[in-house]
Amino acid sequence: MDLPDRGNGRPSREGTHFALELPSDLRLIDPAIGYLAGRLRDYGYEGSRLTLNFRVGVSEALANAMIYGNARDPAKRVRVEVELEWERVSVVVRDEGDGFDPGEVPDPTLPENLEQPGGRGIFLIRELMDEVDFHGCGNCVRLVLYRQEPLPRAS
Amino acid sequence: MDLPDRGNGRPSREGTHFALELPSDLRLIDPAIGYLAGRLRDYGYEGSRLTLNFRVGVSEALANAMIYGNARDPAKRVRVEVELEWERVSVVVRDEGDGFDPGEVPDPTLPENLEQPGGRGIFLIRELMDEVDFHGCGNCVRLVLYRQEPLPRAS
Amino acid sequence: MSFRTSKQNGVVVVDVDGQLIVGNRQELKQKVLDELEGGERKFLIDFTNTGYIDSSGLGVLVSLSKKIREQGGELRLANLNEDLRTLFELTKLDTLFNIADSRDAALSAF
Amino acid sequence: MSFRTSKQNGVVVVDVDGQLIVGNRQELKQKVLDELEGGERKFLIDFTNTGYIDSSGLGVLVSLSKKIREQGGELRLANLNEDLRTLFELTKLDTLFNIADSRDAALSAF
Ligand SMILES: Nc1ncnc2c1ncn2[C@@H]1O[C@H](COP(=O)(O)OP(=O)(O)O)[C@@H](O)[C@H]1O
Ligand SMILES: Nc1ncnc2c1ncn2[C@@H]1O[C@H](COP(=O)(O)OP(=O)(O)O)[C@@H](O)[C@H]1O
Repeated sequence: MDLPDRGNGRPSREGTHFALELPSDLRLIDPAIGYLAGRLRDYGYEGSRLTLNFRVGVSEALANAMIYGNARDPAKRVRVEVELEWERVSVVVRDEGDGFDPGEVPDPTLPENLEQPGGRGIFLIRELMDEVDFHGCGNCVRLVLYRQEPLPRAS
Repeated sequence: MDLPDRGNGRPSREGTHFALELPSDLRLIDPAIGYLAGRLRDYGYEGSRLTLNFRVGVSEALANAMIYGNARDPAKRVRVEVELEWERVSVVVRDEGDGFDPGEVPDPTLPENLEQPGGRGIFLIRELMDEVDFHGCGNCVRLVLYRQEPLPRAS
Repeated sequence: MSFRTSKQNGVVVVDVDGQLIVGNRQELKQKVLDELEGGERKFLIDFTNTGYIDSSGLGVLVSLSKKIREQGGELRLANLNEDLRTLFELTKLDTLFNIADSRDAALSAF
Repeated sequence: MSFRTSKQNGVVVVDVDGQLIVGNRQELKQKVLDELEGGERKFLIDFTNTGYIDSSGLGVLVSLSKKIREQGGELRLANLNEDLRTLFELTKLDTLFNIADSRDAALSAF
């Protein structure tokens, strides 16, 4: 890889931030997640926190932004802002829609919902991410994932 | 593909526009070009105009924007704006640098330059694209490629 | 990402290479529905080479499983890695699907 | 994009799968230089499975060819598709490289 040298070859503990802006085209989700996960991997993130929690959680947010926020209009854009720190990564996904209040989405794991084809996106985001904020910024969602699994939540 | 239906399955003659914004990370060039070329292909562009002229020409502009314009700083972004029309596609690549005047770059095909490892980027952009404008917008380059090869230029 | 279909002992086996997500799930759906329409009734989806699955991918599996059952057929899944198992457990879809540890185990149980 | 190396009749053969561009050219360079350091002198790069090459990719080929020649070795290229031939012609690099139509032709000419 043709990237600036990091000196000792190990990820620096210094944080970094970067942003992506994508047309609303679902085919971009795979390469975008591939890139983002690669950045986290370079930064020492690994295991299922990276391959499952991060990839699926952020994927769901991108898909919802493109499908619902931007009504699949490729001229409308999704903006992804990443703050990559040693202990945690925060990802803000912003669309051009009116925002929404996820409120009480039906629990997709209830027996009566189990055979529904949809309705698992927000649920998975909440299950897989350590912090989820749908409110702070209107038409956007802020996801936070810690490098290490936090102590079990009292639930 | 899960994209809006185009009715008759053939590309509409109506134009479209979209934009990407990418951190300055050379690993993003391959997926970005893959995506852009896919959009052109959906729109009926094909052959070496797509696979050679478009892919290599735009790739060079992205690489220069990341390397020279943004000094490979991933926090600095490259913005790509695409106007995709029936007869031609225009791509504007903008970086966060000070802009530059390509003026007279040395001809890399001269015998004395042939063994130089660098110096072929601007040359290839000019050879492969039908219109190239480094001036109109400061720290950006505007590339235009026609769907069909234009009549031979008087040169 | 791509899907490879083959036929083994009367079972249509689909290998999912790469992701099964919102951007490509229709492809898988169409492939399986075409085979169902063509008279096939036994289906196995093998996830050995699968990266990740999102909620839309899970949704396609749920609706395919239902459509196949309605035609008197059966859909089985095999070779879920640890991440995929966790995903099926989180969503309780492990209770809905017949999940085998290996392709052979799935095939011999049809 | 990836590079596969093998050895045939004393020639190091590198297959370039996907693009050879600014984002991955260092990988190819390092691979070939390691072999050169290890004593290999005959190199063939096969572009059968190559998508496109940019100016940085061309640059790496130029500098590898030079380094190999300096050690008394030789670099050949094979299986350029029409796009790649055009690219080499535009840059006049077709005059610098030994380009064969097939892998066998390249191998037997060493
Ligand atoms: N970015 C967004 N903008 C507007 N509405 C959204 C957004 N994301 C989710 N929603 C709403 O929340 C609902 C639940 O989403 P989700 O749990 O992902 O399930 P599904 O996408 O399968 O319906 C969606 O149907 C949609 O109405
Ligand atoms: N976006 C840009 N911003 C600033 N300078 C640039 C930009 N693009 C090209 N240049 C300048 O033009 C020169 C020639 O570029 P190019 O022909 O691509 O060859 P190379 O990249 O191999 O030097 C570069 O060395 C650089 O100084």
